[in-house]
Amino acid sequence: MPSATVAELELDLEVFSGPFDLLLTLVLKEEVDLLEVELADVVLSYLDVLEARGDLDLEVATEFLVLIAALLELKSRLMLPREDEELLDLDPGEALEELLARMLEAKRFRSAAEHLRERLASQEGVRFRSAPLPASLRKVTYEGVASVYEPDRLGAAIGDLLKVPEEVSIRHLTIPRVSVAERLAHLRGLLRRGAATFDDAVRGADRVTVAVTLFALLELYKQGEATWVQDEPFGEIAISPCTRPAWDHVELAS
Amino acid sequence: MSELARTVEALLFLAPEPVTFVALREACEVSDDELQDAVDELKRALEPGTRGLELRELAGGFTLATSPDAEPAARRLLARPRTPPLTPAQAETLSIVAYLQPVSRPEIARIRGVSADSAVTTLLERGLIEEGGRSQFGAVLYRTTPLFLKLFGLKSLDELPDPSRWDPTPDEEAELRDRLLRAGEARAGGPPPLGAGPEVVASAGPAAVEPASEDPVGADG
Amino acid sequence: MSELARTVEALLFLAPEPVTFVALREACEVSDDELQDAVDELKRALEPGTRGLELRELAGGFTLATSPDAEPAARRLLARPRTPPLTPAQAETLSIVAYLQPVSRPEIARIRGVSADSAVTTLLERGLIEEGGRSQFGAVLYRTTPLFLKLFGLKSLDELPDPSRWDPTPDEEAELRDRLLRAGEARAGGPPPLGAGPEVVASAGPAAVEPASEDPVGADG
Repeated sequence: MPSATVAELELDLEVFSGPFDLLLTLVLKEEVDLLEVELADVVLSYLDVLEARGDLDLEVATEFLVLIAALLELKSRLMLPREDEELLDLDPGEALEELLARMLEAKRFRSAAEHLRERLASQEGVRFRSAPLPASLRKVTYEGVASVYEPDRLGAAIGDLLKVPEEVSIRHLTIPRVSVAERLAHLRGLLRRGAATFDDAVRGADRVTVAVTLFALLELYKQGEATWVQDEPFGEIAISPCTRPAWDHVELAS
Repeated sequence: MSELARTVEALLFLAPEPVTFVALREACEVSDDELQDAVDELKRALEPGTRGLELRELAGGFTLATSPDAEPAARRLLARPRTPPLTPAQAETLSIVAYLQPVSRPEIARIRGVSADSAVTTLLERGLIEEGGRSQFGAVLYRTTPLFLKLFGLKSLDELPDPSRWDPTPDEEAELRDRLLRAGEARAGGPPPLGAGPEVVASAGPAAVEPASEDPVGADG
Repeated sequence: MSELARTVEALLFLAPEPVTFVALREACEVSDDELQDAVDELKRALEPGTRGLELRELAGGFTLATSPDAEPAARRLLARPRTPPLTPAQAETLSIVAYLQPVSRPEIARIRGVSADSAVTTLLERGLIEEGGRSQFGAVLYRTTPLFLKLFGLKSLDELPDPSRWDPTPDEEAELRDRLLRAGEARAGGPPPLGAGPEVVASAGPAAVEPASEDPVGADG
């Protein structure tokens, strides 16, 4: 049965305006490019509807979540660059199969969950005793206890814990990766040549790099390596190296 | 009642958890056959409707439990329910763990379409699930506990019904497929622009739809 | 056995403490006489030598107790150290305590990447680990017990197997504790938020930072 709320969810997005189920159909037929659909806006619209209705139909909400999650996954797969050619071949038929499989899987476990709830309810009234042992049985003697555990199990557990998980490769995503360490090195390089502005430090950089550079700057300040002045909000930030960098202290101390 | 059956009854009364056949046999220092006879005798003596207690086989062992007839009085005396019911999120998470164990949090979240963190935490606290190793990436995997079996009245996990019994019928599946593909068409009005009705897709899958549209990625640039 | 006597039996089975006549009467919602009859009936049914359980009347009220005949078997079943197989979480936690002792709970959690509370509790209950002082930040420190050595067949901690046999990167020079903490952080999803901890900066440059020897454990908790 079409669930009223999901189907009737009216969307007004940049690339599409109309009901959610129509959007879904068009996406599956590739008449609307999933890459251009702001899924976050779909979620926000849905939240607005929920808020306006004031009640939450769990069945419907669950279906929406499964659908939107599957769409997100499809979309993220579409965002892979060309070198992952195989994964790119996601035609509408496959997208449909994938969505269908996801919804069926979710449905199966919802039914299983219902079964478990009924099962638990059917055990209502079956209670177990939970009482401490009588004192005479509480005295445990360790004499004559044989070894039952393998010491190697402990060594093996430590070995497993020493394994550093392989870093998941996100090279195919366009997320710029920049570390505070890199930006610290960059700032220190600039400051060795004297004062600089924040704009100098982030010329041509993307938003994430700008943010990380700011973190790095705060770190430098905390360490007493640099200080800065900003005359007005959004104004230029002038950075100058401190006269006594932190490592001098360390050297003096040691 | 034979002395051995009496001893078994006493042991099950004292033991905090279900006791396996082997543990009972070793404690009583008898043969398999002797113990089996005693267990059978006890089972008959505690036949439902005979006594206030019943002998149950749960979580791989034997245990004594109250007969449900006494529940109203038990509730008045103990002033607490047996075990609180599960919320839908907890039940869903528990069913995923029960059927797919061992399973990681991300996998549970993927199936549910939504994070399972709070449900997992609650189920851990209630002792219904526990850690059961790690995935190759180091993620903790979860499995159900003996307490889960005990509270849900199961001898073992094998007693869980085959999940395929909840699979939709072919009709239901066709309807869902139809709905996914066509839901919006009625609103769009007119025949589907690509002329690919759901039947075509349903029958032949990917190959049937040849939208020949631009590469989806190309649209990105 | 009458339904009321069965109910009384169930109630006494559930109650960990003796139950007074009045409490029983209120729970069963019957008159004094009716309850007295039921108690008498139950007393006859549980006459010593009849069942594994007996009805006892103590100062505090009525209670069920096992017959003394079952005592030897009960000792064999229950009055001994509990040594069920270790779960993966328990083995991990125990190995961390064994090799790094003394070690605090937050540190164990950091190495594992997930909480170790339930495993620590179980290991304490089973007597495999015990409290051994406090860290400078007040966190309880754990160490292994003599029972631990016994159950693992070790004369002393020196006999713990050398973990380098299982070490995935045996060439690493750093201390075991540091390496475990680093791997744990990676499992839990990378180092702390950007610029938050001294580690981030420490990796950046030479003696740039002298992290003021912030206890990694204290920082976490």
